[in-house]
Amino acid sequence: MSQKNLSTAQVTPASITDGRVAGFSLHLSNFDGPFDLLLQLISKHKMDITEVALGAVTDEFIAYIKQLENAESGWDLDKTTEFLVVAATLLDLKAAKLLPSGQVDDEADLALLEARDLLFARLLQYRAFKEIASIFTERIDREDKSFARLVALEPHLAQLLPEVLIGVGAQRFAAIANRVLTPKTSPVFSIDHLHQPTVSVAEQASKIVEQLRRTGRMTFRGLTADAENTVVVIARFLALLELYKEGVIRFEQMISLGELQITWVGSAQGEVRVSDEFDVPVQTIDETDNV
Amino acid sequence: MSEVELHRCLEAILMVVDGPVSELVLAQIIEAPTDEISAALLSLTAKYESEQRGFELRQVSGGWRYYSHPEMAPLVEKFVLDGQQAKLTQAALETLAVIAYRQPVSRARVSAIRGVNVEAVMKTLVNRGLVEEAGVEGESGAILYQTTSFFLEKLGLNSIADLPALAPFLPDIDGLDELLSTLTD
Amino acid sequence: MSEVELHRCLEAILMVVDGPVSELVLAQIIEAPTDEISAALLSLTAKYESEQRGFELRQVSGGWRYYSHPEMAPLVEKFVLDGQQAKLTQAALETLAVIAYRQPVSRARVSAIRGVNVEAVMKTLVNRGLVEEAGVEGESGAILYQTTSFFLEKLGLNSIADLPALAPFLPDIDGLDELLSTLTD
Repeated sequence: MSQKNLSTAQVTPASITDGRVAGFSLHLSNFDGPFDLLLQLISKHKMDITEVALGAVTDEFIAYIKQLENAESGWDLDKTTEFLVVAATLLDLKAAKLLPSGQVDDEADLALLEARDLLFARLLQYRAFKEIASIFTERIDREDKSFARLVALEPHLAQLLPEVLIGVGAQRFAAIANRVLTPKTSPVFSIDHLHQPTVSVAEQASKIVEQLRRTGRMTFRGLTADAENTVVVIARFLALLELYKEGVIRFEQMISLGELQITWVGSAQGEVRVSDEFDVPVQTIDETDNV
Repeated sequence: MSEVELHRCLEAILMVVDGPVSELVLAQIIEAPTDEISAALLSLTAKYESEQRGFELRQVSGGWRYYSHPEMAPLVEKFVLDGQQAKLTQAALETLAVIAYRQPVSRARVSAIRGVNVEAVMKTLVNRGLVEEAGVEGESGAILYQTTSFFLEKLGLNSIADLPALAPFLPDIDGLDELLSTLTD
Repeated sequence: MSEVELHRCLEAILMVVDGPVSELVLAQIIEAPTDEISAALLSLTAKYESEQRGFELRQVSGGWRYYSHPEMAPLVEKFVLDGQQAKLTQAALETLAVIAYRQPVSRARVSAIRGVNVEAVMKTLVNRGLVEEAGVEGESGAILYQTTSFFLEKLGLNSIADLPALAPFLPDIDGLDELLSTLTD
């Protein structure tokens, strides 16, 4: 790993102000993923990617994520995670910048440098391909204006032709048919998410309350042993956080990554309120390609 | 329009259009008087001859078309016989695939499915004995095409029923046909 | 053989083909050294351009063929039933760019580089014939993808080697290559 910094972060008061003001008044064009958003933010400030004013960009990045969370379309888990990874890295870097500058002597600092270098390396690579994509567009536009000579052979020459070679076997022939006969105009929608029924956090919470009242104490593993899929496990975990917020359970974990123990400390009877903030219907914003 | 410009327009159209194009059609597309088009075609033809081009413009069955120059016939015949032309092009293969799986089928429908004009390719496939006419479509009167027994032989199949099934991810035939008919109508 | 004669031979052969013809094949048929053929093709191309012809000669996807001149497109479009295929989206173009430069490449790796899920876009690119499967990755068993010859044609490229170099688009920073290689594997 090279220790040479890929970015020279310089936060100036002016750029912070600009960022905050502009962030909510300007409309960004549609972006496609966290790298795209990050690039657009950087170019909006007319900054070189290798000399990013980290603070301003981080603030705006987070602001956009918040904005999108509140937007009607909502976010799906996949997308949100992608963005969170980038946001978390940016926040780390920003935090490091706010600390008094010193030498890199600590393992955490080293890790931070690596994280920054990785993020910017990925961003640089993405920007390169984005620029290539615009070259592709120009080339395709140019090419669409050229029409190849594609005419049947002059009749007297056609008679001379040696016996034709199809050149492919039956299987390859079928593969060609498949490709040609596949409608090109219909957009491809990913329907994977449709197979998973929505899991209600509130519903899972009431199941957990029932079990804990009966047993008093359970491990997280035990609580999720009958979960049909990962979504249910996640819903139960979120339900536990809600219950913790309500002060009816206690967590214990003896060692890092060890077994998580949950103890019931609430009333033996009566209704436990669980907010439904996780149960807002979410539309996926899968990257669908309108062609 | 100057003669140079007219020549340019004529060259562009005639270079990529399959089959002879009449002076009347050329006049309509270029938006110039027919007699100017006729004159330009004649002067272009004379120019090619004086420049000793390898091709020529000829008026055949009511229209104009590019041909290789007759003096170059030995070379062109050698090229055609060489076997390089024996293999089907990608365009021909794709067209053949559509006909094989949708036969009997009209040229218009194959064009709609492939998204390009298949006139020239269709002629090639008929010339090569892989595809033949198969009557006319009831309403439209369009000529229908089907694959030949020579095609089966070349692909090593006993009958059309032996063609490998299309992959299951294609919409079922009913849905597909419906979709395709919206494209062709 | 004089250049004029060579030009005449090339014109005659290229007038009758319906696909790109390589310099090697042309050299064999005309019985002239390949480098002379290459030089003659280039000078013929330049000549057409200076004479303001309505057509041009271009090297695409491994061979030479005639095309109508791009400036004549509005006129030719009136004749040619073009697919009028929907334009590729930005997402599709970026994905195509990654595949073109990193092929053969798995979907996961393309996703990692673009920072988003590319499943749907990948399907679109395969359906449109721009990308095809190219075996599986040894260890992971992931399907690999590569660009097709149709992709080359669509971009007017002779071969993948003719893609613009990626290097000028990446800043010259020590260790960047090293970093990227650790990322994408």
